[in-house]
Amino acid sequence: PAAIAQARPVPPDGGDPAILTLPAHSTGLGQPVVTDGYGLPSKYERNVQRRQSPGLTQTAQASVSFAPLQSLFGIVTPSGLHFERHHQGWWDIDPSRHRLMINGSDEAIVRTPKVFTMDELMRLPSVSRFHFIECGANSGMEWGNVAVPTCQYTHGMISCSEFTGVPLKILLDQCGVDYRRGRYVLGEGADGSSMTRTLPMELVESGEVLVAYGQNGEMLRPENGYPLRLVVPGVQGVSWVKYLRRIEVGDQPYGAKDEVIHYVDLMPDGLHRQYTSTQEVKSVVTTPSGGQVLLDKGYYQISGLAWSGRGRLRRVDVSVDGGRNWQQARLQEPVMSKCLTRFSLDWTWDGRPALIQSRATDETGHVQPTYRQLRAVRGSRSIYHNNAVQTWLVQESGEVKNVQLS
Amino acid sequence: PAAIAQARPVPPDGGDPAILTLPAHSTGLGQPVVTDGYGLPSKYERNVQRRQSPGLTQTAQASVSFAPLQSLFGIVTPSGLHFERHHQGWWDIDPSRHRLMINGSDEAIVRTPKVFTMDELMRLPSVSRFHFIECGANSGMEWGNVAVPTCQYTHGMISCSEFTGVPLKILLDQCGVDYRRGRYVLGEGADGSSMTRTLPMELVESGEVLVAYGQNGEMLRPENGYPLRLVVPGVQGVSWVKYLRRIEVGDQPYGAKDEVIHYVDLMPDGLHRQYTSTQEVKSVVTTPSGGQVLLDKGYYQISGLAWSGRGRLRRVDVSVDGGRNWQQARLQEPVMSKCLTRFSLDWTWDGRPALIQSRATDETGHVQPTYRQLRAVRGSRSIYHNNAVQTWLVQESGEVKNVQLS
Amino acid sequence: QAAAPSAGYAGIGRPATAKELQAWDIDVRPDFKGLPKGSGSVAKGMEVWEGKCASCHGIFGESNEVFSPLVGGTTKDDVRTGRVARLTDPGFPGRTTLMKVSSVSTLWDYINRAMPWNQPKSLTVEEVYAVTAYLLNLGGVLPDDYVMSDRNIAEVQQRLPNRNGVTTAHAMWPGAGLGRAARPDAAGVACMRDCATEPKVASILPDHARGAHGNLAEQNRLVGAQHGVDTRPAGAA
Amino acid sequence: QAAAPSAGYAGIGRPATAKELQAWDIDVRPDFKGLPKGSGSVAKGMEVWEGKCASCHGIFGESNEVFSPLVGGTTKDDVRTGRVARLTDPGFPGRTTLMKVSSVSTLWDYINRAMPWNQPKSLTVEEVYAVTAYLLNLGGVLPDDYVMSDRNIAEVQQRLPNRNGVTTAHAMWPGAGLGRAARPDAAGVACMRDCATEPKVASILPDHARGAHGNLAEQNRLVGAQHGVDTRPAGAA
Ligand code: HEC
Ligand code: HEC
Ligand SMILES: [Ca+2]
Ligand SMILES: [Ca+2]
Ligand SMILES: [Ca+2]
Ligand SMILES: [Ca+2]
Ligand SMILES: [Ca+2]
Ligand SMILES: [Ca+2]
Ligand SMILES: [Co+2]
Ligand SMILES: [Co+2]
Repeated sequence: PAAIAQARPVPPDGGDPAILTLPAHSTGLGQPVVTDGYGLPSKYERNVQRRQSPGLTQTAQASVSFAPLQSLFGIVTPSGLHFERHHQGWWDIDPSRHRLMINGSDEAIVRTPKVFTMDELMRLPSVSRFHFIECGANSGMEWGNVAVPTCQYTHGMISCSEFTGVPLKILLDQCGVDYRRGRYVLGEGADGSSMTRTLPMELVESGEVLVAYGQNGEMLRPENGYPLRLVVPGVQGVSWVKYLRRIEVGDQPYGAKDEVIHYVDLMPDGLHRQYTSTQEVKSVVTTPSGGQVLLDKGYYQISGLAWSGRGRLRRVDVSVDGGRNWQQARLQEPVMSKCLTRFSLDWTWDGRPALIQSRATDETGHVQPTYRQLRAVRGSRSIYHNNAVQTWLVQESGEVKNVQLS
Repeated sequence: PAAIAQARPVPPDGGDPAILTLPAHSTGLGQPVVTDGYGLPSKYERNVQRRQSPGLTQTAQASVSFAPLQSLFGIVTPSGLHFERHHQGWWDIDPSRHRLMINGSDEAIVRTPKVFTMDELMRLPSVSRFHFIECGANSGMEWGNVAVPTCQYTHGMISCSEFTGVPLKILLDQCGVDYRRGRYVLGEGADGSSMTRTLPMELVESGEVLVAYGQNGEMLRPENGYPLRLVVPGVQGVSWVKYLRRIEVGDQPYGAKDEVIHYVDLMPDGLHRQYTSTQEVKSVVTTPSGGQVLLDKGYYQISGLAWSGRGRLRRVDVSVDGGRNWQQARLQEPVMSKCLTRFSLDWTWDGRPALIQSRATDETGHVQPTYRQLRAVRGSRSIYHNNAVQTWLVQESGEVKNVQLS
Repeated sequence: QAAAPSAGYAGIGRPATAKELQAWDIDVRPDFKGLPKGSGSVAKGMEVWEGKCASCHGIFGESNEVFSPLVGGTTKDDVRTGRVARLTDPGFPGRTTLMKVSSVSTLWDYINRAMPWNQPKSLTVEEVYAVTAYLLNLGGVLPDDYVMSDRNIAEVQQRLPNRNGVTTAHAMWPGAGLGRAARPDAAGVACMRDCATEPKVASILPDHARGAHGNLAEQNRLVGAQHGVDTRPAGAA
Repeated sequence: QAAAPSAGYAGIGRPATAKELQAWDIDVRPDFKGLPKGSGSVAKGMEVWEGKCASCHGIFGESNEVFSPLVGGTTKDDVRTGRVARLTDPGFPGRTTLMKVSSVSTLWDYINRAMPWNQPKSLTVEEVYAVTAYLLNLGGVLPDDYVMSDRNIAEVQQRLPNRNGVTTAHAMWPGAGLGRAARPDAAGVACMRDCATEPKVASILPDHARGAHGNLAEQNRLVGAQHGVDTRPAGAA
């Protein structure tokens, strides 16, 4: 194993030089306040970055970057490390010129189509809620077999933020909607792809769907849809339309490119499932995880993230023997609906190979499947919605490898 | 009032040019993923910065910068905007050379003094919790009368993060502590000031005090104590020792500079209160707030932040007539202990002068005092622990001014 | 019937004008609601394609350079049945756009809003009809002399190779209108002890691919209970 | 008695050595636990002060240039009573360090760990004794010929002007050891209707100070329900 940065063994002169020789920061004067009006992480944290997976896409504007889950704590994803998914590149849009239009698929469905400015939207009643956003294609590279080395690449198309925005229902009510006929809602972006996706009106009526401008206390980041995006808790990221410019209420689903050609799940019988939107119960151990090396035998805190698009987590179990035996993990409060939950379990590594897994159960009682259970139903060509149990092999060397079990 | 960015009145050619003329971002190709491995806010958000209050301190290394509360949403403070308080400047410390020492004030109190590396600390069981940190001097400039124009300066020495770290109790148990005699705990920093502060062992025993390395999912920022700081929920920020290098368990308080010369509260009888540590129940309306101008009459969502160092908030009331009449505000879930809670209230501005206030009550039943109630007990020379009700005057022009009532 | 607009937030937002709606309400649905009147020929489509599309998608729509192939993998028989036979073959490598698309409106709508990729929304209505027709012609769906229009697009729909190849019989639509399954179809078992599992490693990252994502030591922070493993090739400094 | 170290996390952390404890365990408590043996004279202290301190704190410790004055505001009578009389006068403007400090250990400890500000921890033990004595001499607490040491520091404590001027009788210490009040001393009233308040504005930011913090329009974001008010002086562009 790689050397642990430790004060032992004690050098012959009776102490750790990092203690005996006072460092410059203990004997000098540091930097002033507001060195940066907007601060940044330590220079020693430069390894913690979002990254592309080489070869996954042919261009970088219709592509993905993955959040470094192996280096994150708690449940909030720093906005600078939020995963990215663009279809036609990202933009930094002037918010004073951005508009939101609301209309109907015919004149009877929405009585008064309207236009809103950001100033106006930000006057309306807003809420702030913690939710995860996961791309429907997260873990997609792993459907067939092991393809990538770390949890950044296996699971890093997920992030979690405190979002702030106006419940879409409030905006629709402003325009006068026929909720009996208008059971489908189209979101449309302002970027080149002008991304469209259909949502069920039920989700809007629940009050959960937000027209959001805030993320982790500040405005959305440009990469994540500044100045306006949809927040659709529990639903795959592609529906959280960025650079939101228009909402249409209709009496039929819209058959958008990303619900007819992509974000469709190929089943073993050759049929494509369309409108598969919910992100089902899922979890992953992030520490220790693939591509890491344990520094020593002894105590470790196994820790990871769990989530479900159907509500709160009920429990997470962890196995260190590849699923033969399980122990119930601690869930870190607060456990919120359609939000990441951090779990942990004490573990003492005896130096022998171990197979670490986590298995989440949500409040509906849905238990996360193994690869065998998942493939028995869906085959291995779905691309989307892989929520199988992840296995990490801890080798005797301390190195952790991504594996799949038979 | 300043003009609202609006699509109305509709220009003669039948539409808003921001709609009729498609913008470049709707007709072109945007930026690639990982333009920044660590992303930043929009260039249109440059006004949202932490700032110094001119003349407050004579140097910038023993000083303060204030978080821009007027521009923040929800409860999480973006780490780049976290308020700063340095005594001898900030440092970016190499975490692989940082050590934590634990010892006793005599040999009987701690049986085995120990040294830990960051690698070792990060192996131990950690928890992640949302807490506010407020400087004891927050609102200190306003004890006597109105001094500063915006809530950034009146209340901006507060921030709220998800902190991750090891409960200090776990570390003490590793060393063997005489908890009967050892009722006081010293925290000591590694910076030039080597800041020291005494904590009561009761807080450590509660499990709440953390030796923290994580903040909002990533490592602490250098300005906030990277790589290690104390997290002491409910207690003023000066006790959350940054760049933490040492913990000592003792049988007496330590009489540190910042508990004997500063962070002491002068009472009307000329006595200084020492060891005033708890941040009592407090709140502030952040929107609308001082230095802003309302764009129009009509609906607004009054919104603000409330907190208490004694636990959860029970309720927040809002007045728009200077405290004659109050309405109960909505509290945004989750309402967590020793954490910011966002509250909101619907309000329709009729264009006449209004006096907006908020008044928080915590789970112990402690009600936030008015200036009159606070000064009746503490006078106006305490400097620290001003938790009085804040009043904003909305003038007919729409401009919001900081005022104090008689 | 549509409710009256709520007056709760009077003065916030204003009615959209007809011109504004025309500028932005561009979506086209599977029932062709939203489709502008017009037409375009395969011949004209070839012109558009070769001028504005082929550089990225290849002269026959088969390029994998900037995106996966649009055309290929469908047969005359698929056009007849509306099911792409190759989708049942787990051995078939990629999936082209034409193998998946089940509604022709989707092609029309998407090309109209998003293509050419670097100049979206620059095509005329005729060009969109024409180039959509040409794409389908490249895929063997439409004959060389076809002129596609708002009047015959429903017929074109009836030729799409995968028009019958889709389903919403699943539990993942969070509304009542689509999706007919009540419960998730793939679920684990909450066993805790001696579970019926053979923990045999069936797939492991091959050694040669261990470094395909760069040096993992540089993808973990410098301190922590675990460090990143050094995956530089042997001999690298 | 100290519990045995818990063995739960064996191998994580190791015993500190005597040398390490000596290097870092530098705190000095009010009961002088931690105070190194040694001494220093007022005369020597003047040398240290003028060489290493006066540039920031002023030749008499009264400068307000980089920090508030250390010396001033105390009287011979205060030295006798241990209460700084001027602290009861609401009209007295600033408060110097010597007006507040109640334990001499605090001065010793802080100068030892943190001063000179730009070279903390550079003083010898003798220098710390000496310059502490000199500061107290400047404040009229110690005579010119005093030699302060670990043996007489308890006497020095008994001369501190504000040694009796402090209390922990409040409810803001979150432990049992200090602070004797059970309930917060300042609290509001949960009145909801027609509360006994005269909402009269007693203090408002004066017009000339409205722009003292810069242009507030630039301290709010560009969009929102409220914008920042333009506080540039009239006539500014
Ligand atoms: C500069 C490169 C470029 C040009 C020119 C271009 N395309 Fe594309 N096209 C792309 C990329 C990249 C995508 C995938 C976008 C995404 O992932 O969202 C795409 C997607 C498509 C799709 C959807 C395919 C699918 O399976 O999602 C169609 C259809 C299409 N293009 C047709 C056209 C037509 C017709 C033209 C010309 C009028 C054209 N393209 C010009 C790069 C280009
Ligand atoms: C380069 C400037 C500088 C020099 C040189 C300097 N000081 Fe200071 N001193 C400061 C500043 C600034 C503070 C306030 C630090 C803070 O706010 O935490 C301070 C604080 C103090 C305090 C605490 C006062 C209080 O009320 O908190 C004492 C005592 C003190 N200095 C003594 C000394 C002595 C003795 C020396 C020389 C041996 C010295 N200083 C040299 C700048 C200086
Ligand atoms: Ca439409
Ligand atoms: Ca996505
Ligand atoms: Ca000590
Ligand atoms: Ca502070
Ligand atoms: Ca290292
Ligand atoms: Ca503007
Ligand atoms: Co290390
Ligand atoms: Co505006």
